[in-house]
Amino acid sequence: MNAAYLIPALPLIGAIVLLFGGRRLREPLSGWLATIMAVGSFVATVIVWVSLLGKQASARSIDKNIFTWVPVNSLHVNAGLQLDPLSILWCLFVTGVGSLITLYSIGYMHGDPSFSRFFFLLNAFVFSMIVLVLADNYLFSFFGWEGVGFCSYGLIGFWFDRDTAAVAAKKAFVTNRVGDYGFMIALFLLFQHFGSFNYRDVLHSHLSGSFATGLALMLFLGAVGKSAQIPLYMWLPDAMEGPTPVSALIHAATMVTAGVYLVARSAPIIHFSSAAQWTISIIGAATALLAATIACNQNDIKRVLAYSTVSQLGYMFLGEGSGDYGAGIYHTVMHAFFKALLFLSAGAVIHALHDEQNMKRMGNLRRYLPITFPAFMIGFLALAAIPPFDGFWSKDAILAAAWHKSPALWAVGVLTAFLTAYYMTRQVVLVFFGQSRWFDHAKERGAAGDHHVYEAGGVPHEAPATMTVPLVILAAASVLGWLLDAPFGGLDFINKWLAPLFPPTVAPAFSVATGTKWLIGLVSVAFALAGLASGVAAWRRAVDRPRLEPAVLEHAWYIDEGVSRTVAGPLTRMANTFSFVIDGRLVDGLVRAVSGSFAASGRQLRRVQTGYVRNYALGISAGAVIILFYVSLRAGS
Amino acid sequence: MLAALLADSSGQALAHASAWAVFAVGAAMILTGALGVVLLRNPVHCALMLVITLFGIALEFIDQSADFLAAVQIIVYAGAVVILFLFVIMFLGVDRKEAISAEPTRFQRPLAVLLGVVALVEILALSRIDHWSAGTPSQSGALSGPGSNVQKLGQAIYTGYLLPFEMTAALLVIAVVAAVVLSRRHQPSASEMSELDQEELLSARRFTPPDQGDQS
Amino acid sequence: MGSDPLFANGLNLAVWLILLGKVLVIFLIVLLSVLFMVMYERKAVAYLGVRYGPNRAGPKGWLQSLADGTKLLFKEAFTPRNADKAVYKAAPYLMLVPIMVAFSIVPIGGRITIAHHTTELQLADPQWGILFLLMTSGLAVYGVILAGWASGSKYPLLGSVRASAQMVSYEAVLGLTTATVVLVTGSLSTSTIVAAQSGHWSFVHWNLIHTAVIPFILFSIAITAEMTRAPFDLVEAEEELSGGYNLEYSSIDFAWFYLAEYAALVTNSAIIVTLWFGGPNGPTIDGHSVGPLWFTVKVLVVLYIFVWIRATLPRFRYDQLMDLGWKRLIPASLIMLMVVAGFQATSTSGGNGAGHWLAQREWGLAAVGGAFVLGALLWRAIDVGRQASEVEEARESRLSLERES
Amino acid sequence: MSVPSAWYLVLAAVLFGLGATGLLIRRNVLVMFMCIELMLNAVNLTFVTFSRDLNDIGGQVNVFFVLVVAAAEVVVGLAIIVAMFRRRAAATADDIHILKG
Repeated sequence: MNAAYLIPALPLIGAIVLLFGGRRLREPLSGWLATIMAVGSFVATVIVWVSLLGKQASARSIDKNIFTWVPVNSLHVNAGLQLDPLSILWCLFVTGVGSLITLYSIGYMHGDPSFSRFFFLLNAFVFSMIVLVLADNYLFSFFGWEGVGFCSYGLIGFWFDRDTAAVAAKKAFVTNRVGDYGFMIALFLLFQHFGSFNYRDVLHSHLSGSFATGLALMLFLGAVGKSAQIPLYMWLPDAMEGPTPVSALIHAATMVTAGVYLVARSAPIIHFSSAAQWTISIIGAATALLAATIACNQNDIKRVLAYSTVSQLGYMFLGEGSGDYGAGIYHTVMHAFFKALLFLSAGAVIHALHDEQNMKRMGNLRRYLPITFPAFMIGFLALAAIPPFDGFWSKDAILAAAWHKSPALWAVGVLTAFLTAYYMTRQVVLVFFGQSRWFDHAKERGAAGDHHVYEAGGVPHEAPATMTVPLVILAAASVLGWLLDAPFGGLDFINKWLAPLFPPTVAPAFSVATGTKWLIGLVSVAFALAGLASGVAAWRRAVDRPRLEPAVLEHAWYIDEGVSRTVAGPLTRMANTFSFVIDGRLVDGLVRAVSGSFAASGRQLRRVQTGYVRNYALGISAGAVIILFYVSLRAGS
Repeated sequence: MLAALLADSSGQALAHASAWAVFAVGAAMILTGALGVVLLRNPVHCALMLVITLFGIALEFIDQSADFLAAVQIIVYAGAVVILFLFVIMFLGVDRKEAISAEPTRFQRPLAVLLGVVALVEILALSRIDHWSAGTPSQSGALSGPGSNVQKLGQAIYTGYLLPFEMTAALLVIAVVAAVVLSRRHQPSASEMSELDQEELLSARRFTPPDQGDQS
Repeated sequence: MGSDPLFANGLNLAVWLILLGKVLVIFLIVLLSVLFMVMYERKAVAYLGVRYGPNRAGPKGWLQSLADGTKLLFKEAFTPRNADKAVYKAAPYLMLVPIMVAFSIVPIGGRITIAHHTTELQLADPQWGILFLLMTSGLAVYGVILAGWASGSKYPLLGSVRASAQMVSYEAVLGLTTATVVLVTGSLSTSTIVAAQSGHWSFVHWNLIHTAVIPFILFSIAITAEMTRAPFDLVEAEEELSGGYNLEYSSIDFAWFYLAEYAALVTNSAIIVTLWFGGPNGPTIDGHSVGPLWFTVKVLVVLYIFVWIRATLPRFRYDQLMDLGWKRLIPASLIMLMVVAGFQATSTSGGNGAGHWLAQREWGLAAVGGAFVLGALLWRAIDVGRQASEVEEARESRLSLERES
Repeated sequence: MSVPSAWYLVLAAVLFGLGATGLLIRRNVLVMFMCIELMLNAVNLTFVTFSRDLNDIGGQVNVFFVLVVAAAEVVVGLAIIVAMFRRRAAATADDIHILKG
């Protein structure tokens, strides 16, 4: 079981080596080093997983203490690992998808001057994510949580010389901070109530309802920040400023699922509070619908995927809030596969078109990208929940749970499914079918950039092997991944695997009648197909359809602007008030008063400083006389 | 009276009287000299008055059996320090009389006198309170006893006070170096000269007859 | 107050009177010896220069100095207008007094008994006697410096600054070489120093031998410079530097300077004898110790050497004087002080103990001193040779330059 | 036998007072220096007196050190005065008041 240590250690070593020796390693080598480290970590995870498989279900939890991190009085926080089904499951797809994306990046980042820095951040990110997941207490987990935030900041702002990238990175960081405050308050509450952060201590005690509600909501606030739920979702679409593998890695497969993980991990706390459960599921459903509507009208290939990610994350929370953690996690894993696939394919498209991201300037690419096109299609079908691809099965499970919770939630879920199919169809049609529009636009954009490639008669080209191999692997996973938890034939591996963590006391079993299940499945398939059909119908011929693209959706319901106006505006005014009135008048006034008094007294006292040595000597002797006087007084008494 | 003094074989009275006499002469010299230093207007006269005070101090030292210190006092102070003062006075030509009447700050002089008097009164009062001396006797070796004053002083300096002694040695060296550095005129070295200067210097050397040029 | 048996019974009037008598005697000795010395020098210099010297006043001219003094006494005592009167008048005394006083520590030898009071033939014998010498030599500077300053004239001022700088410079050498004596005898008291040099084959025990001669040479040079005598007499080098600090003095005031100069010569000779030549020690005659006789003989010899030097050596230039003092004598005396201290620390007491013969002080110091002298001679020889060759080369190069042009 | 130490102490106090007053009154830097020497000597006298009074050689040792320090101080002080004179021909302490605020 000592392979457990290797899981975080290898990416850490990779990160350290790349941090200090990255410049010397140069281009391909540092990428390969990072890949090897990530793959090694994945292999170690697999080994641990296999060894866990060999154990009794109840014994599948191992603690590994690395060192005592915070030995303060009675508080002992360990830097320790907890290897249990949940954390290993997360580790598996984090390291697995992470390895593929690292491999993909070698091709994608080719020629970048900061090649090594990118891989340093990737490895550091994987390490942080592993720590987040494997930690055996909330505090150490928070360490990984913040590490993930930091790496995300570094990766979104990787091209920090672009204004938009820098702003996006800042936005992501700040938004995440808001969520982090929730997490931190949760930590304080934990410490105050339990005096410990260990999952073992915390998750096995009985909590009163209101405390549990507060704690759960605070934890959920952290999850909202990290997983881009309402109201803290705005950073995720902007995060597409980062290199595409980053979008794939962080903003689809791994980092954003940290919130899902946290909620799943905290299930024993959340189940004490039905209010928290309702909050989670409602926010999840609302986010899913809202993001789906916005996704319908985005033109940036990555932004569509970003909003779909937000939407799918909403599904996951809907599942978790409805009490079926297994379904939520199932969807997380499936989503990791197909969303990574979609992003990487989108990256390949962007790569092929030399950094063109606007879908309206694409079209007809299926002829030029023989590997990317089918890969993207598989991802599209999985996301649109067309059976038998991944997305259908997990989404079906969530919808069943939502039906059980409340038909209204289910209705929202189904509507979202329709929209999902619609906007994904729109994307596929715009990108891969229709007329080739990239040529004209390349001319339009003139000599800027390297579009002379087309003028020389060149065509979009397929990506190198390092990029296509991950696509193929992920495509395979997207086709077959659903078998991990198929609802028939005893294949519900994830459910069984996670059963020890979500005993009936925590997540009461519920049953939906088989007939209802069939009905739910058929309805959702019908809606998905309807979305698909309407998408094809609407976008098969036209590129611009103003009536289908209202500005309100293109601007994401003006929420960003609204937030800026309502939050930032008053905040700015308040800051101005503080800056000019309180700081400028009051504080500065006080400071100036103090300094002014010193200056004034100095001006007066300066006369004492005549520059005549004898005057000073006079002062000194006067002091001596006074001291002598005091001494003789004391001696006399 | 003479007869009585002659008859006094033990000589106690005369010894007493001579001790007092030495003290009185010393005190008179000290006070005269000090007043002279403070009041005389010519720096050279002041220096001479300082010498008188120093001799008075040396006398008081001898009166208290601090022979060695008396000698050192004269050698160091009168023989070196004041000579140095005179040297500087003469070198700089500052032996003109000081205009005492011109005073840049108004209350300087009366205040100074007042402070001096008050300090004196306080010191005396303080001494009176403690019956002139307070302290535990003989911390670092007895003053009385067999052996000469010089021997005992040497013993103390080279044993208990060795470190301060060596530090004063270092201090003196530093002071000498500092004095040399401070009072040296800056002479440009060859590297600091302009090429023109060097040319000039070289040509000047060339035309100097060699057997008269370098004689130092 | 030292080991003088006079004070065995404490102080009383008789003791005071005896002390007063001794003071007077010393005073007279110094004054008379000056009278003698002036003539001694004039005659000696004259004979060394194959002349007759003064031969009119008195028998063979021996009263010449008295006559000169009388003449001076009756001249007008002139005071310059710019002079600082009081200091101008006081300066000659400031010069004379320290030198006179210095003689009080010189042990002349033996003791006498007056009215049941036995006393040493020495005015004062303080434990720190040698420091007294340094004291007085330090104070002698005052006379010079103040005489020059108080004259209110430029040349005397320059002369006095020159002289005082010279005296101050050489005082360090004086102190350092005196320290070697103190190191060897282990006492500051002159009587103890003299006593330490006594013994059978007296001159073997002289400090001259004990300190390997070199400190004595250094001391002699230093004290010659201290007295501003030839060849260091550029304080009043009339021929080159237009007089010295006493340029403006005349009459009796000048006489005091003159007196002081020769008194210094006598006193310092006596001190040299005391420090290096065993003072009044010497063979007994008929079983009687005749200290004063030997003392006088030794002083006369030393005095003659001083006169001899004056008659022989040319005057130093001022920068040479300073170079010699600071760059040669002070390092040399420091080295000798350390050498002597080293031998003092390592050798067995008195030099007659067991151990390696080099560790015996006399032989060891003799070896060191000899090496030192030889080294100095060699150095000088090399120096002279190099200078000569340089002069030769320079002349040749000049000749060749002339030939070219 | 000998004079009581009180007399010496009073004498030293008076000398100190004179020196201090002189330091404050005089303007010539050299004379100010001399006044400092007066004060040092007053302290030396008390040292020796206490040394005798307490039968302790330490007082005399201290005087020895004071002498050395005084010598060093004078050397440096006079060098400073000489250096000062190079810049401006003035010896009074009042002429160097350009350091005032």
